[in-house]
Amino acid sequence: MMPELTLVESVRLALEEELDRNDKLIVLGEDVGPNGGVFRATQGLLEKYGPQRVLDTPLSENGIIGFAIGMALMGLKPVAEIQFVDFIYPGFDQLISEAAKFRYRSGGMFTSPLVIRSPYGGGVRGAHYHSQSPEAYFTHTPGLKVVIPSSPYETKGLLTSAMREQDPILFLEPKRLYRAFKEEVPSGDYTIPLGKARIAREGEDVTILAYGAMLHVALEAAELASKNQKIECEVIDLRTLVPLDIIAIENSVKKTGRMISITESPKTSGFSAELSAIVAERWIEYMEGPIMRVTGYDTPFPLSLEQEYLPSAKRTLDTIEKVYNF
Amino acid sequence: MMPELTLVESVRLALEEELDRNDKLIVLGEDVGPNGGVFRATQGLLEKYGPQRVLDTPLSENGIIGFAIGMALMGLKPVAEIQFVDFIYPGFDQLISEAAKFRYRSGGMFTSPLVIRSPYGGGVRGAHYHSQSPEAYFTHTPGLKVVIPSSPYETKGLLTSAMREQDPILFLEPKRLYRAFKEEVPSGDYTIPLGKARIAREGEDVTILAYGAMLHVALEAAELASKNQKIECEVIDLRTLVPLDIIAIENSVKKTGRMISITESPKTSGFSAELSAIVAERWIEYMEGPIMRVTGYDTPFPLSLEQEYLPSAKRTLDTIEKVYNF
Amino acid sequence: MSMLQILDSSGNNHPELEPNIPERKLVKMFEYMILVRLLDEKGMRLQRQGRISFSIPSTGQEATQIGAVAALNSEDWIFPAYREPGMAFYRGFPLVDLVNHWFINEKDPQKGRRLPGLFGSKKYRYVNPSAPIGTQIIQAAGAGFAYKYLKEKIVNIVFFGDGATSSSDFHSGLNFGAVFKTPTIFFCQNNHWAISVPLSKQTGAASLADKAKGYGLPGIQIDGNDILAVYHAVFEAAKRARAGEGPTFIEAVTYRAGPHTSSDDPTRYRPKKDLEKWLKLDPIKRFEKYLISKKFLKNGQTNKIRSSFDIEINTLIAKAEEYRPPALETLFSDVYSDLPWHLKEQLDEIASLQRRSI
Amino acid sequence: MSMLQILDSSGNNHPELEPNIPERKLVKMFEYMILVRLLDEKGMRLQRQGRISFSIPSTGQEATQIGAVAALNSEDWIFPAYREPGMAFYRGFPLVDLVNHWFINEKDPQKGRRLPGLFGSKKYRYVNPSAPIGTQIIQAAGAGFAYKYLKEKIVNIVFFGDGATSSSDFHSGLNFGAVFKTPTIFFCQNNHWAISVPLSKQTGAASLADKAKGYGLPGIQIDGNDILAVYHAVFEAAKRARAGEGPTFIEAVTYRAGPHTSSDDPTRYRPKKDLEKWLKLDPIKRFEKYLISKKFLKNGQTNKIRSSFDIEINTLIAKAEEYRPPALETLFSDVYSDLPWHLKEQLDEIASLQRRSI
Ligand SMILES: Cc1ncc(C[n+]2csc(CCOP(=O)(O)OP(=O)(O)O)c2C)c(N)n1
Ligand SMILES: Cc1ncc(C[n+]2csc(CCOP(=O)(O)OP(=O)(O)O)c2C)c(N)n1
Ligand SMILES: [Mg+2]
Ligand SMILES: [Mg+2]
Repeated sequence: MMPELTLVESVRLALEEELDRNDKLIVLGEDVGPNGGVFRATQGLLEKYGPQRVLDTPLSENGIIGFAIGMALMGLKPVAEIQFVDFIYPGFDQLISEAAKFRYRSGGMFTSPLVIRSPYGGGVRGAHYHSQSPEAYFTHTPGLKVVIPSSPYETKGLLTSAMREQDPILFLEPKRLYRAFKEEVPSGDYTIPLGKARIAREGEDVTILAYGAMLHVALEAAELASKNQKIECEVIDLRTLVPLDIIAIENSVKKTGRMISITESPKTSGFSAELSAIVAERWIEYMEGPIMRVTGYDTPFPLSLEQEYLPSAKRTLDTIEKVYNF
Repeated sequence: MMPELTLVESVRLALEEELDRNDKLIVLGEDVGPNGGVFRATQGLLEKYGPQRVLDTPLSENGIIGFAIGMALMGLKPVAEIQFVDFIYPGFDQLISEAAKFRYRSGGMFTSPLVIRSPYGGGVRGAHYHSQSPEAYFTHTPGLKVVIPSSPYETKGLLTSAMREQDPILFLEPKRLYRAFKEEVPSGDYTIPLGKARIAREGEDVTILAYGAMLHVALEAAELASKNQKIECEVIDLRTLVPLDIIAIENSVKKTGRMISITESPKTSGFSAELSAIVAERWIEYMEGPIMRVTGYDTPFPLSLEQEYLPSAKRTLDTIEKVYNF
Repeated sequence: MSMLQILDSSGNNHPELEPNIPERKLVKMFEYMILVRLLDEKGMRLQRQGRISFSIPSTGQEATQIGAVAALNSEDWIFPAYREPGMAFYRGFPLVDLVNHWFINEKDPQKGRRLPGLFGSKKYRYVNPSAPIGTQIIQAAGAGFAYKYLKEKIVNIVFFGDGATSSSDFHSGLNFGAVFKTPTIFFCQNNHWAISVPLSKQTGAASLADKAKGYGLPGIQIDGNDILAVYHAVFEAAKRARAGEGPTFIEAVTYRAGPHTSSDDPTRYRPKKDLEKWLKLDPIKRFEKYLISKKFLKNGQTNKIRSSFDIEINTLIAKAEEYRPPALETLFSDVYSDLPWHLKEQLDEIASLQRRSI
Repeated sequence: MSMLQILDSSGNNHPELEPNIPERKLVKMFEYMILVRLLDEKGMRLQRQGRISFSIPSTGQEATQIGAVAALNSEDWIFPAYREPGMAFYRGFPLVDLVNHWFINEKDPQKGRRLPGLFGSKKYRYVNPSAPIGTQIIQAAGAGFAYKYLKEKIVNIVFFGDGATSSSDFHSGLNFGAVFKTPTIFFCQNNHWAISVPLSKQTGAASLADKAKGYGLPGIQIDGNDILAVYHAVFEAAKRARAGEGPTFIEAVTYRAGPHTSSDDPTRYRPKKDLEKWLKLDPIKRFEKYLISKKFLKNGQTNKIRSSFDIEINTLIAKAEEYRPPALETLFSDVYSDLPWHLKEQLDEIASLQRRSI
């Protein structure tokens, strides 16, 4: 029997197994040591692998990312935790000016294939600075790959792949799913390739593109649409935002002729905009309704009204109907 | 007779006149003092207004922006220069976590209405770090307004408005237009309101949305399309990306039924994606062809092949034809 | 670096350094230390009971906040981190505003947008704090420039932890402050921990005060559990700043007696005896002994102060729980000075959605 | 802080501190100083003629780069800013690669993607430099951690200017280096200017070396125009690092004799007599006097060295100008280790567009 794990336990297991397999792999970040990470994603790793492989760092995100780049330049495999992705911005320059561009600018001579993992997203009453979904910034940064898992099983497979990539990876973990449910997660070596989406629910009528925590909102809305209105949605879990699985999107929207996407981030210039733009550019002639976005609003992340702010199944359902009944 | 000024001279004049009118206004940045800015946008200001109003700062963009926020909190009007927008990233956290959110997070009690002006964009053989167009990052950041002028006249009017706003403004100056041409620029007080686009060329067939340096590529392509194929493009100079002039876009795309946009930045998650998404969401039923983007490619900014990388009139023309002949 | 201390841990004072503070003010300072401790207990209890979502205690660090605010003028600005709520209370910030803020309800002056504990007040010149660590340090330098530019005789003080000394904005804050000679007091609360990271992993420096010289600033280390030392150091630094001599860096050595926040479990990383050692240095007890020895305080008076605050706060809590959440409009207001069309549209969307049932 | 000097400005040495360097090596050091100066002149001239787009001279700062590289082992890694090209040349970096890089042609090992002057080399352990100031400082600390972790007896040295000491990555670099005791030498080229901003506006510190203590590191100030002092300081710092004693911070006091880059006009901001004072301290002349006094160099030999380099470089330039730009594919390669579909598609688009005429 396979063990049932939460998403955060699955992160932990992926790290532990890869620490075991790859002695160049170093885990670093704030509070990842004796505290085991503020979400416990690194619990027990210090005890098992020692202070040369599991590093508590000073409080400096540019430090963490820059230090990891230096390690990666020299052949180590740093896996850095940014405690909340809301705190990545002091390290933004190192990530986008340095990690993302090292290979290109040096003509392929130097590379910095680090992994940055970080909890993202709302739904945990974290307010402005413990809730953001800034993936769009990073998808707009050539040289980075961006991965967002949606379940415990997916997490281990994708994170293991990420830790074996030759390119810098931003791995965003939906913190509101950290302990939301358990799933069977095999121990031992399995991977899910980057760049391949997954059909999470089949359907003929409307395509819903989602990832991370929003996948579950999509699935819930799809159930409601099916039950209430007999609208059958096809829900695609994108998994990797860069590179995107364009084939999966093409197949689905050509079939359904209708598309919506869901993201938690503010609407303007969010990743949903890219998804809409791709479809409007390539397959507009297949579209039988507007291409719509269900997103967070164009405000800083709120607290009291968080539930109103976040895309909900209800809001998604409303959008499905608009697109379907157009 | 009105003086003819270059775009950078127009920046300088706008700063000078507003320094004169508003004694709370402070200019700060690297090399803005005796050197007059590396592009000479602040030339002569130190001599005229003295070292309490024109500050050369230490080499620290988080310092410049954070220091300016502190000034703004206390009622001054800082106008900070970031020497190249490629160097804004060390100050990204101050700009997006602090300046953009101060009003919201404090329930309206504290505000930091600073102006950041910075040269952006390619075409000057500046390579990776002196050529970027990162406007999309900032348009995805609620709380900021983003303004990009396209000519000397526009520059003075928009920058003067920006310096009187109650909100933090990112004012991006197309450096390749700094000295590209001269235009009549009135001295004295005139403003162009933020949030209002401008029809730079009227046409019935295809709408082209552009801003900054790309406006001129759009106009050039529009001329070619008219001359060669009798396709009449309507070219809209957006001027302000946030808030966007949605009415201007609506009127034009409903008329033409076809839309393309041009941005210099990488394609994925660029501001063009937002423009496409808006149209695909609202007015897809008017569209008679795909909604297309002419953009920089998804690579770091190159050097040797810069001209191939940047959107050109030729590439735009090709896209106009695709959209028109669909 | 030798540490400035006026009251030693048994509460005896060194009369030659004793600041000249009137009795009434000393007692007020003591009362507000009690209030801070009491609010910490209340906040943590409410959080444990699930009635508020979050709490940030500053237990063990009462002397720094109250000593500092007492040494400043009321026009001076405070840039807090998040363990200095007592500075606002001391200046008159209404407890009703605090409690409504805790419950992020419709009466919360910050409109229910911040984690409980992260409040500011323009009226009391207590800047709205951030959550990203260190950002206020450079902002304080910029604000300091403004007072100087406007020729006001105002100074400001900015607080931050030992962990924050690793931040970029610490570096730029001290650097800009020194270069522009701003009237700014950089006050580091060295409570020995940044969540679970001990000071020894935060820096290789022998003392944090050693950092000052690298910016050309005077740096002093003081006993942060000794309210008179805090008062003295801040008073002197403010005098320097007001005289145009620029910033001072103060490292106050203290200890975080409680958890980092209500989300933290310090037993995972903190040696128990470490804490015991520090608890003996309780800044409230030490000051109490001093006041009693001076006959400014009677035995038993501490409890009375406490219970009168207690009653007031309980009443406020009962009311705060009754209020509704902030109105839907507050989701969209204050993003900008105006409400641009896209936010209006988003407000309309959500409002119409709320009217509909699935 | 007193400044370490071995050769004074008139070239006499203080024998008690003179490092023990063999004659052949001393002459090699001198030759590479000459090469650096010559390349600066060539680069600036080519730029003025519009044949290359950009040039970054390091004239006046030859002693730091060459003294430092000579004091290191060839396995040690160098993290340059951009005024240390001589370190790569000294290790054997082929001039043909440099010249092709200047002309960003198809033979440029960096594929024509960088501003002339910003080259790196994996083979010669000279890291590809950035343009954003300071980023390499923290990276060097991380790389240092790697050598230590891998138990290699390697150290590294990272260069940066006085302006860069204000950057965030300086702060985190020294902090992480000290906390993790990495075998890293932090080498500051204090050339007194950050473009037009003088040192006095960059920092309030009396000396940049004063910054070290705030991180718990040893900091020394040396005469950066004295190649023997540079050699000595780097040699000792490397010894410390190799022995596991962690980083050293070196402030080398020098002067930027030329413009910041070919885009800069220093007459706008620089007092003329300042420069005259510094030109007298020319590191090449000083070292030449020393070598002549030691009889390691003959009068007139300097010109011979120079002209033999000159001929070599001129030949390379003539060839480099003939090559074509890099192939279109290089626009898209090396963004990732593979070529994802969207980049393939973009390459196809551009290729087909090139085939079409308007
Ligand atoms: C930029 C940033 N990184 C990480 C965090 C998460 N975090 C919150 S408080 C804290 C520790 C702060 O330590 P210190 O500065 O010593 O203050 P203290 O909490 O001890 O008062 C951390 C790491 C944050 N808020 N901001
Ligand atoms: C982050 C960043 N900000 C601004 C610049 C523009 N810039 C390039 S070099 C330079 C001055 C650097 O001075 P210093 O560190 O003293 O080095 P030097 O040029 O004197 O060798 C500046 C401001 C930059 N490259 N990066
Ligand atoms: Mg602390
Ligand atoms: Mg310099």
